Amino acid sequence: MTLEIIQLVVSGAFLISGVFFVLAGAVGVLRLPDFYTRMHAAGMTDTLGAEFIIFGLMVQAGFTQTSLKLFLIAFLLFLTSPTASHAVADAAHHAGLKPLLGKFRAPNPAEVKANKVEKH
Amino acid sequence: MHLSPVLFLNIGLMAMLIVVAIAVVRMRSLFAIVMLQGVYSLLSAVWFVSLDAVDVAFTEAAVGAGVSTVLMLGAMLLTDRDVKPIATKQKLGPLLVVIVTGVAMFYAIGDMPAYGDGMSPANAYIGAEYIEATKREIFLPNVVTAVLASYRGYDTFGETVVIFMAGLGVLLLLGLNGNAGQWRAKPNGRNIAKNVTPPRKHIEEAEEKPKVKKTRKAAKPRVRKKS
Amino acid sequence: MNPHVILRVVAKMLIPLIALFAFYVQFHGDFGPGGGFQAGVIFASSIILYALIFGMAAAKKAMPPSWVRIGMSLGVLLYGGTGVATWLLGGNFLDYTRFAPESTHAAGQHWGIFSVELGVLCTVACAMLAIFYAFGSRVQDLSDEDW
Amino acid sequence: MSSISHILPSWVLTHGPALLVVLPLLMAVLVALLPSKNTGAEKIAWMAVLSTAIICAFIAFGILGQVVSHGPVKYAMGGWEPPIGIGYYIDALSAPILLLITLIAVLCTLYALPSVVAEIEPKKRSPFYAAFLVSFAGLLGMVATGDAFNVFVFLEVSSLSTYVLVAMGASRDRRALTSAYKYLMMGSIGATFFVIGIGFLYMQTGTLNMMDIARILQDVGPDSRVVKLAFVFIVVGLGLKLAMFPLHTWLPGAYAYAPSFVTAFLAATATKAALYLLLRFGFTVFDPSWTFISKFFMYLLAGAGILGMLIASLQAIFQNDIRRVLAFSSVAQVGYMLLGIGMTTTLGLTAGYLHMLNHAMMKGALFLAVGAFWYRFGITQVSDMRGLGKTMPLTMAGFTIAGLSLIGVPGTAGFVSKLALVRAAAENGWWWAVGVIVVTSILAIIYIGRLIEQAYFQPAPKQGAATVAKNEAPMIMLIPLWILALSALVFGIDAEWTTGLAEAAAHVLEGGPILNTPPLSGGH
Repeated sequence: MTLEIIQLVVSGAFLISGVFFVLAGAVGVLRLPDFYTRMHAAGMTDTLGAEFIIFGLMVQAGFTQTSLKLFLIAFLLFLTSPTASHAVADAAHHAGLKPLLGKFRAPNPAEVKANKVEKH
Repeated sequence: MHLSPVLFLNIGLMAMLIVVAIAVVRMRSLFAIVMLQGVYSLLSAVWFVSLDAVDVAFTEAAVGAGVSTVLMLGAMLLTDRDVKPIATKQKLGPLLVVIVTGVAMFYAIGDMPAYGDGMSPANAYIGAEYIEATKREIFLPNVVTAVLASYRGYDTFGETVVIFMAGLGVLLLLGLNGNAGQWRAKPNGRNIAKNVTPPRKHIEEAEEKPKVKKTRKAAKPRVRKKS
Repeated sequence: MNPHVILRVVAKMLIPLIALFAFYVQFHGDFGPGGGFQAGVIFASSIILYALIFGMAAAKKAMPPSWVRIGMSLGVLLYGGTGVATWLLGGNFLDYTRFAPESTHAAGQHWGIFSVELGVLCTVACAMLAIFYAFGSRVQDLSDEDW
Repeated sequence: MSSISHILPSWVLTHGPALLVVLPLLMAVLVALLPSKNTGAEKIAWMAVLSTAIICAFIAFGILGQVVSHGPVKYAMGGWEPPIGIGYYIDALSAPILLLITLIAVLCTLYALPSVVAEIEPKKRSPFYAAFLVSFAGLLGMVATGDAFNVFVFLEVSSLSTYVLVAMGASRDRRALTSAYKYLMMGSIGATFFVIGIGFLYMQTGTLNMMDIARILQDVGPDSRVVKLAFVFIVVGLGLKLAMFPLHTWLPGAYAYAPSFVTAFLAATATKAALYLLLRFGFTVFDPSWTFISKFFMYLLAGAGILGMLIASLQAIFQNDIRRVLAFSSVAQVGYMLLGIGMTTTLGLTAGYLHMLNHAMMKGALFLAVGAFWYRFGITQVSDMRGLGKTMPLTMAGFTIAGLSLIGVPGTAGFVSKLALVRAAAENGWWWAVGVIVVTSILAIIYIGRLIEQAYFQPAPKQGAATVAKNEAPMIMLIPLWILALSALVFGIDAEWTTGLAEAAAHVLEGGPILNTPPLSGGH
């Protein structure tokens, strides 16, 4: 009895946090200003949101074959979705899409290096 | 009327399918079209799952959304990135065909058996027989495999030949290493025809516009036995 | 440094898994959804992924085009050969029961379905690869702007 | 004929229906495996194709003999009796077409040896032969099967290979590629319509076996809208495949630019197989006595036939490419067959079926001759045919005989079937149809006469100072051409055998739906 309650609570917590991340990702895709930030939000949906939901489902399933399969799916998602986000962002970067920047400019690594060399 | 969540799911999926289909038709960018076709396949795969046709959904996801997207992209890279706009006049004929076909299908809806009707001919007659017979004669849990590979194995043989033929056709037309035919046919005797073909350049311009220029080998001198 | 290092590393991990999954789908087809068609496509996609990440030349080294052509034909031969074997055993074309006529749990059928599905796998995987090779080889290289 | 069924071992006859289709398929795969770099491979491939076609012709003869003497031949694939499994069903309607396809294949293969050398790239020759075998097997499968979905599968097998075969004409004329693409598009739409129709039939009957469908449709009756729609979809889909008049736009391009022996094979067989399917579905699966079907046949099919006869004949007159002339004439000839079928009387059906057989012979001969013109002199245009009567006398004589038969000159096969058609129209009281047949025959005189006039009454062209020397087509091309041309003569003088076959087929069609289905073995 208590085990079932624990199972329910744990899986519920996982599911709720998963849903939270999915929702946050969806809101982010709609609200954020440019491609790269939206990509960040979308990556969140795929990775954290989906992972948490799958973990929740695994807890629900208990020690069965289903949960093993779910674990494999989680593992594959863990590998593929960050890679996919990376590939898309990388492609956009290569295609020359400039991020929308505010006042703060991220220092260009090459320039930073050059500056350091100059200082010494 | 009982409204199940599955009904809403189906309606939602169908609506999305229609939206994607219209988007595919309206798009100009071939890249986007290919991607949307992948989306279309994935959506229909989900829809097939909701219709309990898991095997079909699996195939659709693997073929439609997976491999064919890559193949279409590969084909697209050989041509243009955009579609030329088509004159409205040319669209009218196909539109008419589509409308007539659609209306004809709606016309038949009245006499179709209800969805999921267990007593409909498609479910009650041979379909039920397959489920019974598989238990009795083939001892396989998956009836679909039993029907596909044994009861109607000959059809599957034909389909395998279709796929083989697709591969063979590509091999004939493009060659596995992408060396399309530069070979020109010549009559065996003396050519006395005045205008055999229109100037080659002319046709090729209309047919293909390779974006990536390839060094083309000059046509090899043909070696042919005298006959 | 290669700009696609992340892709390369992840692909190296994934490609064997995808190929393995193809065989799972193939041999589990009797019990769950799946079978030769799906498995063939999945197996082909593992090699296509390899070609996309590591280049066409590497893929052609791993799976030579001449094999593709032969494999495509062998699949149909395996399917048709199963039928011919049933002919030789005195049955109708594709009558698998002839493989084990005494069996009480339709072992002949199981053998027949197994061999036939293997033929489908072979043809589908190789035909998909043939189409991919034919299209992919005409473009000299997939440049970055093509993504 | 029965003597051939005695020669063949009984095993071959029992398994003949399956062997007829499976043998070319497996041979195709083996031919595709031949190494492409080796020049000897193409000879081996050709031998394999020829021997396969000959064996298939013998089997088809044997099956025809069996059908004539013992009635329909059945075969259960995989040992599963239909409707559970796929059944082959060959009766007097399909057996002559099987024989026709196999014989034409034998003749075209003979012809192919030199013609493929001239037209196809060396390393592509053995896969090309493989594609031809697949197309051949697909056509046989379409005709032999008794299962509605299996028809679709083999329709795909044959169509897909045909598109490739047509596109292979690109090494001669680049327009082959666009024609093949057009054919692919139209053919795919046709196949889709056909399979939608089959889907509706399955929805209504729950089975895919043709005889079983026919049996259940008798219970369902003609009022179901699903059945009506299924019928319309199937007819439109097959109409695209058989180049019924408004749906024929793919045909001229495909025939004009394909390699010559492919054109001859397609013109003689592909549309015939599709027409057979129309007969099979229209008369023996659906019930032609239902009002909407008989009305459909009478108005739409005969109407399309008449329009096709008139318009395509007119179009043929104004073509400059010889093969386009013949292609439009093919559309017109399909119109004759549809007119005969549209009458739905015994005489009309006999005439339509007879014209189908005769047309295969004469169109095959014509296209083979045109291929020989190209082979020797590179001729594709009508204006270039000048003096062919002197430079290629034997080939041109074969062409002329087949052309006269196409016009319908007495003493040729074309005359026999046109006369039968006129008789059937007269019996039906369709005097306007008789008029149209006469008018289109006059049009045929014009478009064929134009070609013959160029060849015989114009001087041979000069190249440099001398006139072009006589250069006859090689013997291996002449033999099939003359066999077809002579058969067009022989069956014009003694039409007993072909008419007998056509009458037997019409008898099957008249019998209406074929219902003799064994009940299911299970608990139903």
